[in-house]
Amino acid sequence: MSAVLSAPPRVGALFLASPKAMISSAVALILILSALCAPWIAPHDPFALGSFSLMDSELPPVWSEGGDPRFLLGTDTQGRDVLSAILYGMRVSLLVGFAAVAISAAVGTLFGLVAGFRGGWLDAVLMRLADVILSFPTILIALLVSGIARGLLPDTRQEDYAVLVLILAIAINEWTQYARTVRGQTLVEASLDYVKAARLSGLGDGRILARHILPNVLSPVIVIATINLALAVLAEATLSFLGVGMPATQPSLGTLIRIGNENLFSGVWWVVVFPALTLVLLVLSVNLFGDWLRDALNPRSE
Amino acid sequence: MTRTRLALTSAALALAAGAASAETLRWANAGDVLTLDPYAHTESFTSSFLHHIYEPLVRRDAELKFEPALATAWEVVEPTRVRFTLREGVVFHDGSAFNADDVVASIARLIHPDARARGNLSSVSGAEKVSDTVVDLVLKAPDPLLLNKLSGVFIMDAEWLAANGATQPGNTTTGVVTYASDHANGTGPFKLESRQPDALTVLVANQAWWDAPAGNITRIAFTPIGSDATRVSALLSGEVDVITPAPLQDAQRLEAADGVTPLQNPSLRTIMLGMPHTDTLNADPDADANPVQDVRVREALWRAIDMDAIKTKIMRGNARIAGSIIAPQIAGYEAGTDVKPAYDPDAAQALLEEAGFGDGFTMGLDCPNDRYINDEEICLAIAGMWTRIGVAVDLTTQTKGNHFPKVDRGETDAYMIGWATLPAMDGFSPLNALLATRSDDWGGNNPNGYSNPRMDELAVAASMEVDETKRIAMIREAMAIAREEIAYIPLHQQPLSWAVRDGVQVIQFPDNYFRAWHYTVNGS
Amino acid sequence: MARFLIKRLGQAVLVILAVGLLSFLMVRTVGDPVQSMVREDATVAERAALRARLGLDDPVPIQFAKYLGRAMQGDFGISYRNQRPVAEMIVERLPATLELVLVATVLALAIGIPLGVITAIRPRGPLANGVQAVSLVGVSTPTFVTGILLILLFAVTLRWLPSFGRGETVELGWWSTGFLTLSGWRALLLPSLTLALFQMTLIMRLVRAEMIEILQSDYIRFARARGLPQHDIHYRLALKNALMPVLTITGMQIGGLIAFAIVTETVFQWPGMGLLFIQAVQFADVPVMAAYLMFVGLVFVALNALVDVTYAVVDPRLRTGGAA
Amino acid sequence: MRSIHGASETSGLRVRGLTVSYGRRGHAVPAVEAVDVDAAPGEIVAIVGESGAGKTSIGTALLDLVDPPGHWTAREVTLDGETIDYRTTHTRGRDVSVIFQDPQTALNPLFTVESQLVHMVRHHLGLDRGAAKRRAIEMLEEVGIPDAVARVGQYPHQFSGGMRQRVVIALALACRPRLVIADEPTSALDVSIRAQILALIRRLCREKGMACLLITHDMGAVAQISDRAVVMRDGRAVETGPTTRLLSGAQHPYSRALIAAVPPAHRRLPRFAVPDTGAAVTDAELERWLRDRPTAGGDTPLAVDELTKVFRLPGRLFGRGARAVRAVDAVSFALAPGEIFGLVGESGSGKSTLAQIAAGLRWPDAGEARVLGRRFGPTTPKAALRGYRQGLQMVFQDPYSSLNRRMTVLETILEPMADTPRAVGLRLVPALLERVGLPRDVARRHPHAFSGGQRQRIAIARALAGRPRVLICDEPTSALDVSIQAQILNLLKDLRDELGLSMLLITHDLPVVRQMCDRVGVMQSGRLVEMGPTERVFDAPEASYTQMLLTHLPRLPERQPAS
Repeated sequence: MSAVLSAPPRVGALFLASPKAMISSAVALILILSALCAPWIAPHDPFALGSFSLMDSELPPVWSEGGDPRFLLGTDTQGRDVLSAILYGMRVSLLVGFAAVAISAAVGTLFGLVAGFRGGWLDAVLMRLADVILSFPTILIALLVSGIARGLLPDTRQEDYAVLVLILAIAINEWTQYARTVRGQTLVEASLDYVKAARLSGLGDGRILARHILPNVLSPVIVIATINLALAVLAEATLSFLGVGMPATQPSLGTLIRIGNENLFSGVWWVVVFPALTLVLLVLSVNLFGDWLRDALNPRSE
Repeated sequence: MTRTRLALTSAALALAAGAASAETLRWANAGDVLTLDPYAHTESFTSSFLHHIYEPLVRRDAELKFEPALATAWEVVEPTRVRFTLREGVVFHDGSAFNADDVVASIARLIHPDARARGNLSSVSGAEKVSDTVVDLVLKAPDPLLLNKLSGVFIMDAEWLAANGATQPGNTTTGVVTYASDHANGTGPFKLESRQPDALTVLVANQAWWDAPAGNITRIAFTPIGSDATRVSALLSGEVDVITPAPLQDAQRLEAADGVTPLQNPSLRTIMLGMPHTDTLNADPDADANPVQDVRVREALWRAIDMDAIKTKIMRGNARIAGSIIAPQIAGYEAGTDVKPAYDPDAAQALLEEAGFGDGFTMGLDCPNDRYINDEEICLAIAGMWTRIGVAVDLTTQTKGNHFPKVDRGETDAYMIGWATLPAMDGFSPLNALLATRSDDWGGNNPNGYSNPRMDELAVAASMEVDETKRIAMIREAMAIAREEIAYIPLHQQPLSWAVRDGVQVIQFPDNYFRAWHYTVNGS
Repeated sequence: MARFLIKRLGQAVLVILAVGLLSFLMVRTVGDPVQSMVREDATVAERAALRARLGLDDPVPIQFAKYLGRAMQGDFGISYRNQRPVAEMIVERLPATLELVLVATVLALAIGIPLGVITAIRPRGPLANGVQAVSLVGVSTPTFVTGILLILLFAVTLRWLPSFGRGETVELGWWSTGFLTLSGWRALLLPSLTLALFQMTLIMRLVRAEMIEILQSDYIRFARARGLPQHDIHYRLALKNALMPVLTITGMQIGGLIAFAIVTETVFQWPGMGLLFIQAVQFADVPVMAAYLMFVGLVFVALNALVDVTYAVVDPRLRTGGAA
Repeated sequence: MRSIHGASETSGLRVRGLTVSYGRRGHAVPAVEAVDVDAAPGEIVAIVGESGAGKTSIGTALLDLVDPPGHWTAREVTLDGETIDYRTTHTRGRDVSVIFQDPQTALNPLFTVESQLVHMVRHHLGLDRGAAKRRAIEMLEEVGIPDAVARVGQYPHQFSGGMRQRVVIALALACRPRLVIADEPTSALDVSIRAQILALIRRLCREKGMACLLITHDMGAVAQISDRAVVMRDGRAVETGPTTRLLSGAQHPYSRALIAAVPPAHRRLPRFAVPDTGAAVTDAELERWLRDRPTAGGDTPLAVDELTKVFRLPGRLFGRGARAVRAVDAVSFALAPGEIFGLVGESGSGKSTLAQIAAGLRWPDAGEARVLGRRFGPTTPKAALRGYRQGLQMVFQDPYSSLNRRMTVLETILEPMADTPRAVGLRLVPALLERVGLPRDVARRHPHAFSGGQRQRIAIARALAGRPRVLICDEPTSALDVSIQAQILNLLKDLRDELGLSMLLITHDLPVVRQMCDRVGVMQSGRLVEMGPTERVFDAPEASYTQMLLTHLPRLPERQPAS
């Protein structure tokens, strides 16, 4: 019985067999799509400061008494349509999330591959660096990055760079996970005989890494990336809560929650509850999907 | 081996549920007391708190008029020498008697170069003891605001300072730490019982106080609670008796809740927008001119702001719309200059066209998001209103720690600033800091180039005019010029917003001082 | 042992230097401390004088060198905000944060480990599914939201627990502890739960993954084949193996918890180092911020060393060398 | 000694109609179908077969450890006449026990041997702590661990592989089970240790009167200790009988083929008498291309000269200094063109390290290797390695890890053909597949679609695609079933004959060496202790180590009636 074929799991078939995967990915997809399409589907533009009026402020959702049909989920203290603000805010959150994940995954994978494959001092330096960064919580790293960025950027343009700073802050913290995992996986793969065979076939280090090792270390990267997307969105929310995230003029979900949080006792519950629900739903569905993906891509789990 | 000391802090006991006696006031404020050393800070909340422990020579009464405190009488002997007769029979909390030596030592300690608060008494060059109960203050120049300043100068105990090596103030640079920063010995109505920074500071009534308290508080348990939601929760759950401030947006909820009441009153702090009077705007440095230099543009910007909407929607009706940069209680105020042009976006647009900027322009607006009440929301609303008359607004909102330095470096166009004229409560303060042309000694908060020679003359003259009538006239003239030229766009006086448990009577003084000896607590 | 210590020490120095430099760069840019130190109508001259006195006019490298020089001698300077020695302020807040983190860690382990085991043993049972769902909601909700919700429920509505502070504390020498009074424990509950929630989920998932893997290992199959009782196999044999990586993660995460306590301490007005730090950030209190960051760096190095040592003690393969 | 034919109705194990299936009901896949097994007390019954024959499932079922949704049924499972009751917690471990295959993984690394033994003894026998510890020591002594009193408190990693397997046996037998299932108990062990462990199992079964099921693929082990054997194929028992009779005169064709595929250690066969599942097809263009390889200078295809490699083991956490191990210690030999040179030794002897250095995959610390006149020494720059390796290819042990699971067979085989135009390559690959006995249309498939033997053929095709003159085969068949091994060995021999390849064959399997090699070198602890023509070394070994290895070789009976 030793010859269990290590077939790559048929992810597609597993997907169709799992209601958890289908529902969570559907919810995530709907949220992501509606965020992407915000300019076309949102009833109002929450970034256009001149387009909303204080006179419309704090209108409750339509189904409540005093609701206004123009504002499905009500308006915030500025008269901004909550639904539109959520759609646009999700766009900002997802932009930060996806970009941070893309950068950290790319950098982390590269570092992990190189560290695992080359070893030696490069490996030691990269891994110690990862240790230090890993031990410093995202919040501190982000405060650090945004602090340094503030020092380096001209004051007048900081608003424009807020997204960039956030992305960088989160990415700097998260590449370490990829690097560690990929390094470990690379060590395993590099010791396998097919790498030796490739070397005997005349391939150089670069091509061995790109052609042979990279495809074989990608599945954990995909899993981490999915889960980190959720974490990045959450980190963005926390940073915005601490006031070093997105400004009120370009609110992300976190900014909306921070602003709404001030109205927690005021009875204007919809300005905080809807963004918070959206955030939890988004993070939850992505997390669920990531969970499933990890199980599905893990050959041991079946 | 260190001997382990096991002691239940009695201060903590005060907080224990049910243990609070009828006269205990449990008070939560947004921030902690910075230091117990009265000369080591410039924050008005800390002054307000320390006023319970320490007292000035002259204090303000319930109407904020001057009344004798540690000094019973004063007279100007020469223009630069003022003689104070001290109250007899006053003792410090540690039992030592109060006399002229204490005043001399205190003044010397305050004007020492290391004292953070030395600017509060910059016109005084020293104090001289005449007798045990008489002391002279020697001035560099005649100072019409001496009493205003002295009302914020707390007197410390010379013997106590000497005994604890605290005669000189602490110095951050050289690392000198003073005993007075976490110990206190004053003459005030309350004594310090214990202090745990950021957690709990307990004061108990000073039975030996020379004055009789108007209220019945015998103990104050003070806790800082930074998070608004937590502070309100603490009041709602009955863990504290009074919270300062209470978020305006929670007023409705607090009103509806059983057993608590929100309190609002206008304060002295005027919120205004600083204007760019420079040759170019930071938002558009390549343009030939700065449209805002034209007074018609400034008027247009003002007229475009719907203050009524901001008052009702954002301030929940709790603000006093302002036309002047000083509040009515401030010396130098004149109703005639406190006139806001009516909200009229059409007129505003017409004014812009008249000035030649009918197509609009781009301008920056900078605001703090954690300094004034609803500062960020107000700025968002104003940015929207300006956008609607064709002025594209580049809005930046950030924490006060970044906002104010940026303002000070002159890197903003329009910016939000609040001015309460504390501790002087006098119109000279904005004249000096906001309106005079910037130089080493004048216009410290006028970074954006507002300059008017007449204003500068008035500032210099008013600083030395001891005739109160003439001086007030000068300040009124300055305020009139400021209004006419729209040097700043005043918005409103923001409210004081507190909330109390039922059975607690407090007075909200316009200077936002907490004076607990006027307050009462009924055991509910 | 000596080699190990020297290596650790070298690592510590490097980390501290790096952190010191970074934090210095950061604190130089969070804002101008002078602005918050003078009275509001201070003149330009007054401000310039103060700036010069604070040494803020020196070039940054010189400031850093001066700062490091003093820090080497244990002098972290005087807080701009309170004008008290920073070292003293940190020591004063240390017990509050450490007790919070300790209880949070214990909570996370005490709840996370059993839940992880249960969900690993019956991965498809209703209990496992329920726990998984709750834990996912747990990691998907930002800490500041959970904190406020807990306050609303337990302090405002039910009035069972306090909404802020540490309750009564008892002084043991310089250490003030909330462990010896009922009110101290009541005050600890909500903040530590808030803080523990994320780590709890992390540990639960880690234990679950490790357990599932270990339960398939040869030695567990061999144990089952030898007829050892299920309970012993799960909780005595497999769990011990599953806990090895938990040890590492917990060690690494404690450093994270100390910093994550910033949010929790802000929400619950917990008088610890996180609160001190966030206030220092708002005031641009450079010495406090730098000292705090270096402290976190130090904690990291110490915890890492501790984890290594513990590993060596717990894992016989490291303790006793190779095959005879 | 009991009679091996004395299995009565009431003593020992009796199994009737055992069926095991895996997968959910509805799509259950039977792994064992209606198998009958008997084992008398003291009798060792071997269950032999190749991968997938279902032999392990029999053991799993008799321990009631079939994981759901798999399940098992039987008409009768009795031990000494009583039906085995799996509901009581003491059946497993006390009545029925098992010896696992791999001593490296079968012991929990975090518990001492004492704790593992005591835990078990106390649970099943209810002894007190002191008695349990005495029993633990007694068991260790019984399985032949010297100084048991001192070693009982040690952790598994402090024991060597053979000793660890003895500990596993002690654990299995600690409660005196009446039936023990030995599941491949020696396949992870070296030759010399294997013989000792088998002898130990034999002795203990006899002494304690235990019935034993020996589940194995190793005909040597079957021959050495089993009394009777059951030959399994595809879940069914094809033949049962006394071991000696089966080995010398099996009746079922499958049994015969299986036995014929076992390489005999004591005489050389020209070729294994197994049917090739895929017969090699030659293609004219391919043959031309294969022979059109660069003929770089040097007559010696491969030589190593005083080759040395030192490993520095990291010191312990709290220890000091690093220990150095000479993995390869001044080894010299040279291959003649067209020769198969065998390098044999136990695990850790350095033979694989040497192979990797010779292939230019690792740097030596001293000495040099030469391929077709190109030199490779400690100072050879990395850039020169590509040239050095030209004309040299390798076939590895593990057919799973030696193929990139994400690349198709086509991509895999095209990789070494970089110097050939792609169009030509695309034409040659199907021919190359046929050349190694695979269908030509499998090129687009991924490795997971193939069995171990097929993968090894793909690996050989990839090696051929590099047009080598030297082929290093590192344990090319040790992961394969014997019948597949025989096919692969036949294929390698054919390739040598037809293409004139020189081969370095690294193996621990002495019978394979005898069948394949012209000359052989014996390695022990990094040193080459003996070298010579294969027949001479096997018939008259000079080194005492070689002699020891040869004495441990199981001797399969020749095809003649049992005595």
